[in-house]
Amino acid sequence: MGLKEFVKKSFSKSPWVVHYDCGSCNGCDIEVLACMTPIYDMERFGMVNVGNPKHADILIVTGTVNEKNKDVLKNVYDMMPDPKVVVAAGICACSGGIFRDCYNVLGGIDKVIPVDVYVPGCPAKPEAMIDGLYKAAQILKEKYSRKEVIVSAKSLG
Amino acid sequence: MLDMLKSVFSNLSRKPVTRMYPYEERKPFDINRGHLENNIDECIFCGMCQRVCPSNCIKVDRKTSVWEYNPFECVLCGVCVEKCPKKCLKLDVHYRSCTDKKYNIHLEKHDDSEKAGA
Amino acid sequence: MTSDLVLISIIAPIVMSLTTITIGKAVARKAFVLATLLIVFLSSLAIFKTANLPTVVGTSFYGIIDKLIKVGDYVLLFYTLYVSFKVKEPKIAIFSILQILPLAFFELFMLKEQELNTFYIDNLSIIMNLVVSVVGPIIAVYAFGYMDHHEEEKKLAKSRQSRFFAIILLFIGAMNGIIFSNNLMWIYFFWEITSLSSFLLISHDKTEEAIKNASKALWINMLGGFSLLVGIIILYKYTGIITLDALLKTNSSYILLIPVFFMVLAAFTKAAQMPFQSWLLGAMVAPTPVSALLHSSTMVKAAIYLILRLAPTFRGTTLSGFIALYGAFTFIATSILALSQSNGKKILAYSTIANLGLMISSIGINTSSAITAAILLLIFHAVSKALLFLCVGTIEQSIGSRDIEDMKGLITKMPVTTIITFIGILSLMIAPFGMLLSKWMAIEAASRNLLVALLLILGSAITVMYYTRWIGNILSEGRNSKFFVEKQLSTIKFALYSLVTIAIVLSLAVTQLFNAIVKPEINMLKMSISVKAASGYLESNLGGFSIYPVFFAIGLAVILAFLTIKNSHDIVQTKPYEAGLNYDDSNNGYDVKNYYLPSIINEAVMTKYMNYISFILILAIFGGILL
Amino acid sequence: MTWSDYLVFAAAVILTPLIGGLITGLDRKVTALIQGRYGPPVLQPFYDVVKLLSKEKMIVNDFQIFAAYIYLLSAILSVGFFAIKADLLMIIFIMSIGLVFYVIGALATRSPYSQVGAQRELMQMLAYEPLLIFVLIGMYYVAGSFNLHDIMSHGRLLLDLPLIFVVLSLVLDIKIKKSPFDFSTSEHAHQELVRGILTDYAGPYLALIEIADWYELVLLLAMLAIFWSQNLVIGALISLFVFFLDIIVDNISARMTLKWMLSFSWTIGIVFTVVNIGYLYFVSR
Amino acid sequence: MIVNSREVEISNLKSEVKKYHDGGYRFVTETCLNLEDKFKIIYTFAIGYDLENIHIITDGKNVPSVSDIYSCALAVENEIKELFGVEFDGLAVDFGGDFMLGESSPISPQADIEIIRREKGGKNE
Amino acid sequence: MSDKSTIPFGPQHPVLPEPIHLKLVVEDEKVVEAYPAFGFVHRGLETLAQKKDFNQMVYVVERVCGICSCMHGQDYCEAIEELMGVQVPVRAEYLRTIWAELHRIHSHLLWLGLFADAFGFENLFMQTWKIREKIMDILEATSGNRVIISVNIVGGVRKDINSEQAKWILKELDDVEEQLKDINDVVMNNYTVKERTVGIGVLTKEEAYELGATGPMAKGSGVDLDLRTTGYAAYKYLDFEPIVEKDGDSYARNLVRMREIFQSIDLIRQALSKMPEGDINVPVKGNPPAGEVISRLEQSRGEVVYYIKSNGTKFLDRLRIRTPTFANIPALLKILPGSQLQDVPVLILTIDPCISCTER
Repeated sequence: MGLKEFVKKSFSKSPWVVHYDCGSCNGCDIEVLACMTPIYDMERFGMVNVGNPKHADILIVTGTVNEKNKDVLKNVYDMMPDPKVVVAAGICACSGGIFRDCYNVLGGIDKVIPVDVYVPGCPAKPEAMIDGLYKAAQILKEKYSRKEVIVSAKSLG
Repeated sequence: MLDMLKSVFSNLSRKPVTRMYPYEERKPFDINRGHLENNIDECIFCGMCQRVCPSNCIKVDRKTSVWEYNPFECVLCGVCVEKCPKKCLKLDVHYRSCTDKKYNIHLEKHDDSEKAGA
Repeated sequence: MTSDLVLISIIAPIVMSLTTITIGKAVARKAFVLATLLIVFLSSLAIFKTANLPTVVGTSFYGIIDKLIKVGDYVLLFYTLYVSFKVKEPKIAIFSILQILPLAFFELFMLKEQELNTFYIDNLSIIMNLVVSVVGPIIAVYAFGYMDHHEEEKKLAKSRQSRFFAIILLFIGAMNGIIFSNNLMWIYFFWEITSLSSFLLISHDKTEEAIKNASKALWINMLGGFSLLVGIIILYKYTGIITLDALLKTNSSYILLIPVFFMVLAAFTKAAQMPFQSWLLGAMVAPTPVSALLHSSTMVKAAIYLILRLAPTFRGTTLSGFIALYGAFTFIATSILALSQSNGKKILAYSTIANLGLMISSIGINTSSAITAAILLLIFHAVSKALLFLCVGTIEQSIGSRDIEDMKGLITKMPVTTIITFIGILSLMIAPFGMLLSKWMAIEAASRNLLVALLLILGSAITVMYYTRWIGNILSEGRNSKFFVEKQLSTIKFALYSLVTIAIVLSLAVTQLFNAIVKPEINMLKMSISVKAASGYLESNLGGFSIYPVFFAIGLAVILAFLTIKNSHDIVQTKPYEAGLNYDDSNNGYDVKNYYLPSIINEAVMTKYMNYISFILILAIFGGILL
Repeated sequence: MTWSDYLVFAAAVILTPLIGGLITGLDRKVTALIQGRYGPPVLQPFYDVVKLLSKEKMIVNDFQIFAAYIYLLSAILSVGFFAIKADLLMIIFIMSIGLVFYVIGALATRSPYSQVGAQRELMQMLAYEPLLIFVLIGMYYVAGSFNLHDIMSHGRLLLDLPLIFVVLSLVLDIKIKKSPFDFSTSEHAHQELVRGILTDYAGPYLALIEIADWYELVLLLAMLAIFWSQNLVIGALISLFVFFLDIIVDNISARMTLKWMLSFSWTIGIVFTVVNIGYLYFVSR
Repeated sequence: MIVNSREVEISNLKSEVKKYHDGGYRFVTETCLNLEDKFKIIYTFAIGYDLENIHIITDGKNVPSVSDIYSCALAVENEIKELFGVEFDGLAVDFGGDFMLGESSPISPQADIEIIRREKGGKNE
Repeated sequence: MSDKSTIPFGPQHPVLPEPIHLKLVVEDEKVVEAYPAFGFVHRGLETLAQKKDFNQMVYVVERVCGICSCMHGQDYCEAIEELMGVQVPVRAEYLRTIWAELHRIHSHLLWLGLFADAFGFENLFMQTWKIREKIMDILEATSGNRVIISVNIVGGVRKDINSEQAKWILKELDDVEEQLKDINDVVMNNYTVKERTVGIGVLTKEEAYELGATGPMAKGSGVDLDLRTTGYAAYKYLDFEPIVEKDGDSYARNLVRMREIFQSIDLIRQALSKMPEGDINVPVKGNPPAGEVISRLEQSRGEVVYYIKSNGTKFLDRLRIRTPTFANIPALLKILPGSQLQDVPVLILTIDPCISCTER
C-alpha cells in the first residue's frame, strides 16, 4: 500500500466526531452518546467524540436550528478544518421535524450549513447513526481525495 | 478505589459486549417503528392519515390520487397506521437508511411508481 | 600598567561623576557620560587583555588614596547620619553610629599603618569587572532615553538627570573599587558607597514611597556594612590580616570562620537574602535602569563576589553546608513568592533574589563544579536580568503598566520589544541557554546534599512556571491581531539589541567562556577541575551537557516554522475556540488571568514565616562555626 | 560522539514513534476491552496522526506552529540523547524545553480553555518535573553519576530503588494524562476544559504534538525499563506492566482535583525519595 | 387539578405573596395567559402536595416582581418578560432579553398583543 | 490578587451535550459568579397547542424532552383526561406506571453515566450505559421505539405488555439489578468518586425549599417531596416510601438517584405482578370542555407541572409546562459560586439538567 493510499485510508479509518446539540429534545443526543458506549462502540471505526470542532472531521448535529443557536452552529462549523462532513441526525436536524412551525425555529440545519448526510428517524436509532457516520467517513475520504486532485492540478498549472 | 476492579477483570475475562453492527445485525423487535410504507394499491386517498398526523408530513391529494410523504419530517408515531381505514399504511421494522439528499416519497396510483424528488 | 588601568577604571568614573553633577546641558552631559562609560569599558577590556593573572599589584598612589578613603569613610557615615534625620529613620542613625564608633576605635587604636599592595586581580575580578563595565554602560546608555521619557512623564520643571548620571558613574567606580581592592578597609568603603548610591537612586523620584523604600534599603545595607566592619575588625584583631591576598593564603581555622561569618552576613544583606529581602523589593520604585544596574546585575553581585572570594576559607566546613542550605532555602522561598506576583518588576526582583540564593547555595556546596556553576550563573544572570529589566522598563513606558496581566497581546503592540523580552525570559529558564546550563551544573553538584538538591529542584520547577506564563501573556494575540510598527529610541534599541546579542552569544560560546575565564579561576583556587568543556560539550565527572544540538533543534524549529508560514498558502486562521460563542467586541469576550494561587500563597503571611525560618538558618550558619 | 552513536541516535529517532504509536494503540485497545468494548484497531493512532497531518492547516496564531515544532524536536532530541546514553539530567532539561513551548503555544491563543489548560499544565509540570529529577538523584546515589551509561552498568536498580521506581511510575501516570491526573487535557475530551491545552491546536500541529507525546511516552517507559538494565527485555516487560497498571488505575478512578494532585505527588515524591535514599545511605553501607 | 384561582389586585400582590411565603409555601410557578388585550398571570404556590393559585390581571406594564420574596421567581419572570413582553418592576436580575430569545428571534412571540419592544443590546451581564 | 477570569461554559461543550451557556467568573479556579444564558434550545412549542389539536399535542409534548418523554405525555394526558372527566382503565394506569418507572431507571442511568464522565470516570460511564441498554431494549420491545416511545394517548395507552414480555422484563430487571449493585458500590464507596462528590455543592434543606428545588435535588437536601405519594396513575396501588437523604451535597443526590433506581425496579416488579387484565384505553369523544387544569407528576428530575387552558375547541388555548430543571436552575446558580472550576461539570450534572425541558 502506497503512502497516498494509506493517507486516504486513514481518513475513512479515523473520523473524529464533534457533536453539537442544536436544540434537540435529547432523544437523538442520547442516541449519539449511545453510539460511543460498549454496545455500539463507534471507536471500532476510529470514531472518537472529541468535543472540539478544531479537532473534528465530522460534525454531527441533532435538533432544530433556532434563532439563537444558528450563530453557534455556524461558528462550530467554521472552526473545523477541511475536509469536513456534516451529519444531520434525526428529523429535527434534517428539516425541523415536528417543531418546524414553531416561532423560534428556522428549520433544518441545512438552512445554515451544508449537510452531507441526512439520518432520518425520531430519534434516529444508534444503528442508523452508525450507518450515517460510516457513510460520512466515506464522504470524508472522498472529499480529501477530491481536494488532493485539485491541489495537484493547481501545482501543475 | 478498588471497587471498580471487579468489573475491570470481569470485562477483561469476557468477550466485549459490542454488537458488531454493521457486520452482524440484530434482529429487530417486531413492533419496531422503523419506517412508514404505503401499499398504494389499496389506498383510497381518504386523507385520514393527513389529518391525524401530528407532524403534518403526509399530503394526500384525492383528485390526482397522490400520496406524498416526507420521511424527514415524520416522527414515526404510528398514529396514521392506527387510523388508516384500509390498513394499507404499515410501519416496517427496519429504519430508513441515511442519504445525502432529502427526498419526498411521492406515490401515485396510476403508474405505481416511486419517484424521488427533493 | 595594569595597576594604572585599574586605577583609571576606579577613579575616572568617580571624578567624572563629580564633574557631571555640574553640567546642566543635556547634550553636553550625555556626551560627557558617554565618554566616561567608554573609558570604563575600554579600560576593562585592556585589563582583561593585558593582565597577568592572578596578580597583586601596588601603586604609587596608595598612600593618598588610603588617606582619602579614611576621610571618606567618616564623610560617608556622617552623611548617612544626616540622611537619617532627614528621612526620620532612626535605624539608619543607629547603624551609622554603630559604625562610626568602632571604625574610629579601630583606625585610631588598632590599625597599624603599613604600605600594602593596592589591587588584587584575578579572574574573578576580571569577570566582575567585565560584567560591570559591559552591562553597566549599556544600561547607562539605555537610561539616556529612558530618563528623558521618565521626566516627561513626571513633568519635572528642572531636570535632575545630572544628579542621576553622576550617581550612576559614582556607583560604577565604586563597584570597580570593590572588585579590585586588596585592602579590606577599601572594600568596606566602596561597599558603603554602593549602599549610599543605591539609597540616592531609589529615592530619585522623591515620592513618599520612594523615600520610605530608599531608607529601608539604606538601613538594611548599613546593617550589612556594620557586619562587614565587625568582620574586618575581628579578623584583624585575631590574625592581623587586613588584605585579601593574605586572607586567602591562610589556612582555614575556626578563628577565621567568625569574621568570615560576619562578612558573609554582610553579603547576605547586600544580596537581599531571605530575612533582608524587603529592601530589594522596595527598590523597585526606582527608575528601571537603576533596578537593572544596581538591583539585579551588578551591586547585588558584589555580595556574590564577596562570598566567592571567601569560599576557600570555609571550604569543607559545616558552615559551608549551612550556607548551601540557606541559599537553597532562599531560592525556593522567593520562587514561591514570585509565583504569587503579577507585577512584572516584582517578579524580576523575587527571581533576582532567588537566583542570588542559588548562587550562594552553589558557593556553599563549594566543589569545583559548584563554584563553576556559581560563576557562570553570575555572568548569565547579570546579562539576562539586566535585559529583562530594561524590557519591562520599555514596556512600562509604552503601555503604562508593569503588570503582566496588562501585557496580554503585547506582541501586536510592540513586536520587537516582545520578541526581545521573550528571548530574555527564555535565556533565564530553558535549557541551551547559560542560566539553565549553570543550573544543571548546580543541581548535579548539589545532588550529594539531598536536602539542598530537593529545594533547588522544586525551586527550579517553580521558576519555570512563573516565567512561562509571563511569556504566554506577552505572546498571546489580541482579538484584532493587527501588528503595529514599533518605534524605539536609538539608545533603547542599542541597549536591548546589544544585551540580547550578548545573552545569546555567551550561551552559544559557553565552552569558550568557561575555558577562557572560569577555568583559570578554579585552577587558581587550587581545586581539582572536574568540569571539562570543549566544542559545546560540558562534561563533569557526574555527567555531560551538549549545547549545540539543542540550539540546532531550536534553530531547526524556527526555520521549519518560518518555512511553513511562508510557503503554505493554505494556512487558515480562525478564531479561538470559545465553546461556540465568539464575541467580536472585546468587552464581552472571555479573559483568563494567570493563576496566582492566593488561597495557598499569601505574600504577607508567607514572608513572615519564611523570614523566621531563614533567621533560624542564619543562626544555624553561625552555629556551623562551632561544629 | 562516534559514528555508531549517530547511527543509534538516528535509529532511536525513527523507531520511537512507531513503538510509541503501537503502545498508544494497545493502550486504547486494552482500555476498550476493560470497558467491555471491542475497541479500535491497534494501528488506530497511526491513522489518526496521518489523517491529522493531511488536514487543513488551521491556526489561531502563528506562534502555535513554532511551539508545536519545538515540542516535537525537543522530544526527538531527548529520545536521541537517551539512546546514546547521555546525561539523564540533560535529557530531562531538554524535554522541559518542549513542554515550556507547548504551554506557551497554548497560552498564546486567546481561547479561555486553552489558557486555563495551560495554567493547569504548568501546575502539572510543577507536580512531575521535580519528581523526575528526584528519580535521577536516586539513580545518582546508586550509580554515582548522571550518565545513563554508568547508571545502566549498575544492572538492577529496582532492588536498590523500589520506592524511586514507584515515584517514576507516578510520573508516568501524570505524564500520560490519565485519571486521576488528566487535568490539562484528557484523552476523550469530556472534561470541563474540552481538550484543555490542546483546544486550539488543530490539524497537522495537533499531529506533531501527538507524535511528540509518543516520544515522551517511550522515553518514560525506557526510563522505567532501565531499572532492570541487566536484561532489558525484562526491563521492558516491567515498564509495560507499569503502563498496564496505569491503564487499570485510569479505569477505576475519577479525575481528582489539581490541589490534590500537587500535594499527593509532592508528598509521595519527597517522602519516597528521602526514605529510599536514606535507606541506601544508612542501611546499605 | 382543576384550577380555581383567586383574583388579587396588583397593589395587593406583594403582600399576598408575602403571606404565602411566611406561611411556608413553596413557589411553584407563574403562568402568563393572553386575555384579549390584557394578560393574566397565575401564581402557583404549594404547601406539601397541595397547590394554591392566585392571579392578577394586568395590561402588561409595571407588574411588581415577586423575585425579592421568592428569589426563584426570577427565572420565570424573566421568561414571561421575554415571551410576553410583560414588564416587571424590581426584577432581582434582569437578563435584558438574553434569557430565552436570540437577537433575531421574534419579539414577545407568545403574546397576542405586543406591548413593548425588546431593547437590543441592553444586556445586564 | 483580585484578577478575575471569565470562562465560557457551553453552548457547545463535550461535558454538557445540551446547549446551555454559563459565563463563569473565576478567581484562579474558584468560581465567583455564574451568569447563565439559555435559549439555545428554545423552540416555543407551547404555542404549537394553538396549531395542532389536543390529540396531536401528545406527540409534541413527548418531544419536550427525549429522556422523560413518556412522563411528559402521561402528564399531559392526565391533564386532558381530568379536564374531560375521562377515567382510564386500571391496566392502562399500571402500564403508564411501568413505562414511567422504566424511564426513571433509564434517565437515572443516563445521568449517572454523564455524571461519571463529568468527573473523568470513563469506565463508570461505559458500564452504566452498558446496563442502560438493557432498559432501552425493554422499551424498544414493548413500545417499538427506543427513546421516544409514544405510548400515551388521551384515554389510556396504545401498547400492551403481554405476560410473556412481562416475564422477560422481570428477567432482564434481575440482570440489571445484579449489575447495578456493583456500580452502586463504586458510586458509594470509591475513594475518588467520594472525593469529587462529598461536600461538593451543598444545598441546605432551607435553601432547597426556598429556591423551589424539586426531585432528587430537593430529596438530597432532606426535603420530603415525592409526588408519587399523591397516588396518581397506579402508584396508589403500589407500596413504596419516598427516598430522602439529608446531607444536601452531590454525594447525597447521587445516593438518592441510585436508591431510586432500585426502588423503580421494585416498583416495576410490583406493578407487573399486580397488573389486572383489561382494556388499555377508552375511546375519547369530543373536545375538552373550557376550563383550566393543572396536573403534576414526579419525573426523574422532579416535579413537572402542566397547566392547560381549554376553550372548548379541539385546539387548546394555552399549554404551559413548568419543568423540574427550570425549578432547579436557581438552586444550581446558588451552589455554583464558591466551587472550583473542575467541580462545575459535577455541579451542573448534579441537578441532572434537561435543558430542552427548561426551554421547551
